[in-house]
Amino acid sequence: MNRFTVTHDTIALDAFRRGMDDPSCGAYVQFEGRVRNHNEGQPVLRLEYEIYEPLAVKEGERILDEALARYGVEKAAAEHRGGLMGLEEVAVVVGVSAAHRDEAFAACRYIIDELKIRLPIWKKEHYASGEARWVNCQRCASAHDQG
Amino acid sequence: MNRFTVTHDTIALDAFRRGMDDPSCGAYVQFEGRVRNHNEGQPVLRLEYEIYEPLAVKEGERILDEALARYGVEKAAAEHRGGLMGLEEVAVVVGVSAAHRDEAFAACRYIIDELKIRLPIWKKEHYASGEARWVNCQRCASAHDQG
Amino acid sequence: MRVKVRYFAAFRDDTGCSEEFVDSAGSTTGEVFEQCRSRHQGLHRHQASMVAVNDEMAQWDTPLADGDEVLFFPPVAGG
Amino acid sequence: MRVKVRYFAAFRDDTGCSEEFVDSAGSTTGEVFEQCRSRHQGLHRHQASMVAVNDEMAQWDTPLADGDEVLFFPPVAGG
Repeated sequence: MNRFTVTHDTIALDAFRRGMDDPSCGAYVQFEGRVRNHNEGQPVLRLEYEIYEPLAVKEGERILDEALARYGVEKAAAEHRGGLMGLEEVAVVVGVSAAHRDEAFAACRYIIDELKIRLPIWKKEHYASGEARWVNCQRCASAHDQG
Repeated sequence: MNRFTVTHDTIALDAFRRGMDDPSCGAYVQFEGRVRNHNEGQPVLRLEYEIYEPLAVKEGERILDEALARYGVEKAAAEHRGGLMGLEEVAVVVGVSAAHRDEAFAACRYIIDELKIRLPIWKKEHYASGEARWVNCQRCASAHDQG
Repeated sequence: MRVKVRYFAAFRDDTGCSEEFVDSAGSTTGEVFEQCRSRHQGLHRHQASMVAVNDEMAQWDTPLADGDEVLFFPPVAGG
Repeated sequence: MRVKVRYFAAFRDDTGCSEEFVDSAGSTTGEVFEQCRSRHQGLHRHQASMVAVNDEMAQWDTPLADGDEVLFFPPVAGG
């Protein structure tokens, strides 16, 4: 059973959450990354995610395993959408079930932070101006180039 | 429009989340407190929440306002269920929409922590043994009595 | 001074009572609680107990007026 | 040594190419990247660029063997 999945359709949030039920868990935390209508002052019309799936899935599963081991949570899963999507659509969802909320919050945060920096996934923003641009994380953009 | 609500039926999670959509927000964090099948080693069959609604709603709205002001998030809401409920049912849900995930996680965590200690809501656990017991937070139980 | 007192959750079990009227010589929430304790043997004020007056959270030294409604809350569910 | 090189996202735009074969005198991922740079003027190795070999994440000094598939990843979306 894959717990990290890639889809090119609308993420089925209801099915995702049903898969996270666990009778031993008193806490569930879910994070959703959605397409927002602006970035750095520019109006955004839609987003496009390119995903190199074989490695994204492998590394995604690894991150989920790390979260289970590190925080002792019961269940962790994530799904990332690829391709074009419009405003307010969900690009990525992360869910964690745990006995208590401390570890559920911590593990959910860990997973989304690691997914964002370790997975071969690239984001292209399409602006109202008609332009489109690949977007890197700000930390990376501000670092010096090596060559 | 009330953003903190009390219900005595199943919490309508889909409607709750739909109410949190915001085109300016790239991050959504949701916490769900569910009935788990054990507490301190005892098998639990169901939970009962007693809520003093007039004050719970007033104080709940205050906590949501605090979260909006403190973390600068766009939307925050919560719903608490009262009465009897079975295993895996959702007793409380908190949702926060924000431009970025840092403040969405922080605000969601703040809200559930404050709801748990400031709202006039009491929990009774019904055990497999047939017994039932009012449950206090462990911090409170371990503190000395005053009289 | 006559106030209405309401007990919730474990306090209702401890007193066998959900509400009652109290004629009090005391003038604060804490003094009225002590008077209720003398009436109901099982009632104890745990550290995390809370009190409200007329649907607003209050302190244990909040002054009361005739006709006030005083709500005694045992420790909440918390964690 | 002949390896297959694949470019993703901005790297594909920079090179105008999604994959190509490279006959390389070099022996590491970093050396092959330098060779590709000399072929494609627009290609730059930003600090957060990543490299994978045969669908496993690798380093810029990972040794290559004939027939390997080398994947060049520009900085990911992050934040």
